[in-house]
Amino acid sequence: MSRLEVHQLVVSRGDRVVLDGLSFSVAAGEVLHILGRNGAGKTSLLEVLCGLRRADSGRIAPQPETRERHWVGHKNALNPSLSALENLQFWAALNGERLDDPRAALAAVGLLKPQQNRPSGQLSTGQKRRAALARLVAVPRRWWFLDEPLAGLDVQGLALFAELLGRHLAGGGAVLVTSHQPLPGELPSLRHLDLSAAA
Amino acid sequence: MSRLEVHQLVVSRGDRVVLDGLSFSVAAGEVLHILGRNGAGKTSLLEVLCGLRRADSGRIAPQPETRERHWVGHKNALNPSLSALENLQFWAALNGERLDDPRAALAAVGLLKPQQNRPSGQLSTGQKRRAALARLVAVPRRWWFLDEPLAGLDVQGLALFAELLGRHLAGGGAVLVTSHQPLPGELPSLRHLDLSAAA
Amino acid sequence: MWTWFHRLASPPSFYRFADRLAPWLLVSGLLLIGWAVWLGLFVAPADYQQGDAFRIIYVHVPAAALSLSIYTAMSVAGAIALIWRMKLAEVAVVSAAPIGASFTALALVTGMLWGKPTWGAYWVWDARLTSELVLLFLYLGVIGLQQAYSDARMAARACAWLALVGVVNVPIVHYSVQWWNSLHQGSTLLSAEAIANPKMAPSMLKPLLLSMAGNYLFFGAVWLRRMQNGVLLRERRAKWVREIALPADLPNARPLAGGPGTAKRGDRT
Amino acid sequence: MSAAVAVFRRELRIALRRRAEWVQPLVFYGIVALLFPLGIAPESPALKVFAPAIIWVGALLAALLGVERLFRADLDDGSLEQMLIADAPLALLIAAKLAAQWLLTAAPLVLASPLLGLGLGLEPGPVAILFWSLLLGTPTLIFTGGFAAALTVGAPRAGLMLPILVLPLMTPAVIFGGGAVRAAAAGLPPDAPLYFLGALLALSLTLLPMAAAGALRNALG
Amino acid sequence: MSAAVAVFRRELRIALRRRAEWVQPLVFYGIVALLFPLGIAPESPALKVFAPAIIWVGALLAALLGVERLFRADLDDGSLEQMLIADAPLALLIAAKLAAQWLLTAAPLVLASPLLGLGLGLEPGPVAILFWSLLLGTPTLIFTGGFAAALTVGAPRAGLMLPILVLPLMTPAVIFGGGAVRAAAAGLPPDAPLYFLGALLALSLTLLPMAAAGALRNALG
Ligand code: HEM
Ligand SMILES: Nc1ncnc2c1ncn2[C@@H]1O[C@H](COP(=O)(O)OP(=O)(O)OP(=O)(O)O)[C@@H](O)[C@H]1O
Ligand SMILES: Nc1ncnc2c1ncn2[C@@H]1O[C@H](COP(=O)(O)OP(=O)(O)OP(=O)(O)O)[C@@H](O)[C@H]1O
Ligand SMILES: [Mg+2]
Ligand SMILES: [Mg+2]
Repeated sequence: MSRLEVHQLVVSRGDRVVLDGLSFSVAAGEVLHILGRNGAGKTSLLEVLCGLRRADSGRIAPQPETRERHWVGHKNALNPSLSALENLQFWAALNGERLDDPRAALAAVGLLKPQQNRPSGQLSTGQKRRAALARLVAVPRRWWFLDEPLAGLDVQGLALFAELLGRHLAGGGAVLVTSHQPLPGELPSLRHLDLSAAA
Repeated sequence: MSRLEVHQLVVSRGDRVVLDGLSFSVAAGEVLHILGRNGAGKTSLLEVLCGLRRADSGRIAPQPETRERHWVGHKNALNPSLSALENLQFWAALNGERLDDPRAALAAVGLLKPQQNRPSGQLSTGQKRRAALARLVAVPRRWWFLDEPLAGLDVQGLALFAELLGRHLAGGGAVLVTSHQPLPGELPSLRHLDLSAAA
Repeated sequence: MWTWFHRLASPPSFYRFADRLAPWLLVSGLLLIGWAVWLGLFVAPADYQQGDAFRIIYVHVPAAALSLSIYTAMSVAGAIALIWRMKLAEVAVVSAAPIGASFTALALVTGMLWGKPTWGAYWVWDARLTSELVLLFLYLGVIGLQQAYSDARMAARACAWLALVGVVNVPIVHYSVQWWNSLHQGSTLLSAEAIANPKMAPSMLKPLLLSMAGNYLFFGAVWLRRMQNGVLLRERRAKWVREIALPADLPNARPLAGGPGTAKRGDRT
Repeated sequence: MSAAVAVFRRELRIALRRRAEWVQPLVFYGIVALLFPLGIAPESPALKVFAPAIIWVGALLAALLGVERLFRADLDDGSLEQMLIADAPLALLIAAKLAAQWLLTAAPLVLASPLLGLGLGLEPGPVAILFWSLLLGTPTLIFTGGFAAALTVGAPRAGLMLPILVLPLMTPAVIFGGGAVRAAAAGLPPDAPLYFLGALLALSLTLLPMAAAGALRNALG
Repeated sequence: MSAAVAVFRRELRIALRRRAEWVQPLVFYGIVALLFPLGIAPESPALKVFAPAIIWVGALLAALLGVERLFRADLDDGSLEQMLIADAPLALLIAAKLAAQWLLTAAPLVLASPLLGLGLGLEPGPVAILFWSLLLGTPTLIFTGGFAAALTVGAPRAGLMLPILVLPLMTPAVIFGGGAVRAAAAGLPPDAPLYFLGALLALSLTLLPMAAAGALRNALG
């Protein structure tokens, strides 16, 4: 699967229609930067694409398989009692993935030994975000669905993320990402999708 | 009180010292943009200044009075079952403030009627952030302590925030704010405080 | 007096003070207990009703009295910790709890063993017994609460609050025999009136009093030692701790990693 | 004072919006109450003996299940922070929260207790005492629970800590409450235990909110 | 399957972060058992009659208090999302979570029940039946509680259906559990209620995780 096509997607929240017949496609090697006002439906769109939410109608083809996609949402999916390392290992086990070197993955997002082992409830906002992004490094998967991955990252964090992104795209991956700030790094294959409907 | 002085502040989290002898001062009409790597201690500093956390040693003089300061932390302080309007009204009542026109305050941060009345758990990330920032508009107070107020705001949100900030400073207010992105708008009295200790 | 108190409250001077005092308390306490045991088991006559079973009194009563005294002491220390934010008092609260729990358990077990021959049952749901059991749970609550926090200081202060509120149970235990018609016997020893004109035969009373005194001293010694450990652990990054706990001729030695086991005074060689 | 009123009204409003969370404790209380009469032979005199205990333990359960989430939501969404630094005494705000909690979880039980008591075979005299003892005792239960919740809310892994802390602290109220009804059933004057309950009530209404405020500040600082 | 094992081990690890966590359930049951006798006169024979009910109520409480938190934390921190889209059947993951919960909160009760039973004055025969009935019944309680928690965690309105769904599962467990012990105490064969408990157990182990998975998906989707 090297192309994701979305046709006439209709998504509603509560009893309001948020996305009304959205169509677009993303190919391997591309970044789709999803833009839009607060409440435009960016998060809702990603959740539908990941299978976390049902669309009212429309078609997503082919729906990326579980083992082929990464989802990093607003929430970091870190249990506060467990360390960043343990959280990563649990996530891998949950998905039946084997981790060769989880510590290296955490180090790649800038979390050093002390932050790897501390209960993750004791990390700062940006450190938590990094721990969530470490999943992207630890297990290579083709499709990345990222909801505001840059929130809370410092300058060094942005640089690390740019590097990750570059490597992923070079390897033929694809990224669908929301962000209110411009994505960092050189992204030749960057495309924009603007949902700016008023909410 | 038109000047806040901080002397030799020492703050620790767990058993690590995060801020080790920090000194600075902020005057009315100024913006202090607190910078620093993830985990540098920005949030901890603001919490101490607001009286939410105890410093190990050091002096803050004069400690701004409750009725003179605003605190908008990482969390929005919105009960998800209550609407943005109800949350704002509750916050005002909690602080013994009278709101003349709460709806206008919400509209000033871009939340229109439907978003004002919906349970705030059903707002998008950026809409929630706006609802929290509405407190700054609804009740004028001299000192603003803001922890990453821009997180999740869209372009229009940034513009609104810049406007708020400008008006507040013109009125002689002062702002201590953390943010990993540059602050929007023209800020002649902007100063930076870099905490970049490695965590 | 006040300055002396203040100086003592500083961790290093407390540590040294306790270091000198604890051995005396321990030795005198053990001597008194030994003496009491000898008198109680071999010299005192058997009771005309209970025979030799009554001799368990020399363990039961001191343990029971201590179980109440320790909780009271904890709540006093807790109040000091909360009002004056005194670190030493925080340490005092958390280090007393396990000792108190042990004495409470001892009182319960000896009481049960004694109950079988005298009341014919190990356990009845009597007010005195039940409230003593509640006391045990209060102690366990303090211990558990301490472990629930990752920050030692917060944990200790939370325990201090609990100790303060939980102290209402202490008068309930003590007066339960008066407030409810209880199987357990009333206060014949531990009340002002009873101390003025004792009702017990002197040969039985004397070992009891000795044992009481010995147990209190013993408790004092253990408490001080536990507090010393607590202080060391709390202050493990302070210079004075490194001076005490690390050999002076190893300048590159790393500071203690922490953990109760590593913070022993014996590390000094 | 108006801040406390605001807290009180907010609690009621939230509760009305989230009826699901509400029903749950009531359902389980229903199960417990149902279970006892079903558990033994219908006309067993044991039932009568146990009636006050059943009703009192029910009150305790309601208090316990309710206070569990008392501060949790406010902690998670950040409202608690705002309460800590609000321009109103924290103890007062907590007292208002607990008062609302009492109204929502304990008051219905107090009102229903005469019915329950008669249903369980108590005479009208003891039933009246049961009613009064619950009226005096349930606020103590709720306030104690609130204090324990404040102690554990900041703890990362409190586990079963809350019930372990709450139950021993609540026992005095249960002892005196059950005692009053028992005395009445035996034809003795129930004044003494009722006075004790009253004293506990006064103590807990005045002191526990302050203790809870201190505990909360400590847990979050 | 390995995903379920991972969930199981994670639950245990989170719970066992603290030393001596395993003591907690025991303390908890000790306190619950102690509450009832407090409400009545000390040596009343009623105590013996009510002993099974008291122990069963303890189990019920543990089921309620524990599962309440079961999904809440994972929902708040986002782990639940990851479980929903993980490459493993959600029902299996939930079953693993509930099994861990049973091991942590209910198993200690089952093991301690003989002691509690004897302490409350039961004879050895009924105590053995008590043990078996709890062994068969507690998983049903925990699984039902888990289902209830799944229903209430996301969808406020679904909660109103709770009584209808939960009562038929929980009450029988408690009633038959108590019934088996009573039968044994009266010298009657306790098989029938035990079989019934077994049937409930089979039903709840197979169906409830799936129902809970559906409820969760529905609540979050
Ligand atoms: C598990 C059972 C028992 C428990 C929990 C228990 C508990 C206590 C407690 C807490 C005290 C100290 C009260 C105070 O300082 O105010 C005490 C004192 C005492 N107990 Fe027990 N007890 C038990 C069984 C017994 C039995 C079976 C006897 C003997 C018949 C006994 C004889 C005494 C005596 C003589 C005192 C000293 C009372 C005085 O003169 O003040 N206890 N017990
Ligand atoms: N649980 C819900 N129930 C009803 N409506 C909701 C719910 N959650 C979100 N909405 C509404 O759906 C719309 C889309 O929300 P969504 O979170 O997808 O926006 P977004 O584009 O991600 O916004 P942001 O930039 O603020 O993150 C918004 O108008 C929001 O108010
Ligand atoms: N509860 C806690 N216990 C122990 N340490 C903590 C706790 N919370 C935060 N820390 C640590 O304290 C340091 C400062 O955290 P703080 O949240 O103040 O950082 P920050 O500058 O706001 O970072 P960010 O940019 O990621 O928001 C970090 O190293 C963090 O790991
Ligand atoms: Mg969004
Ligand atoms: Mg921060």
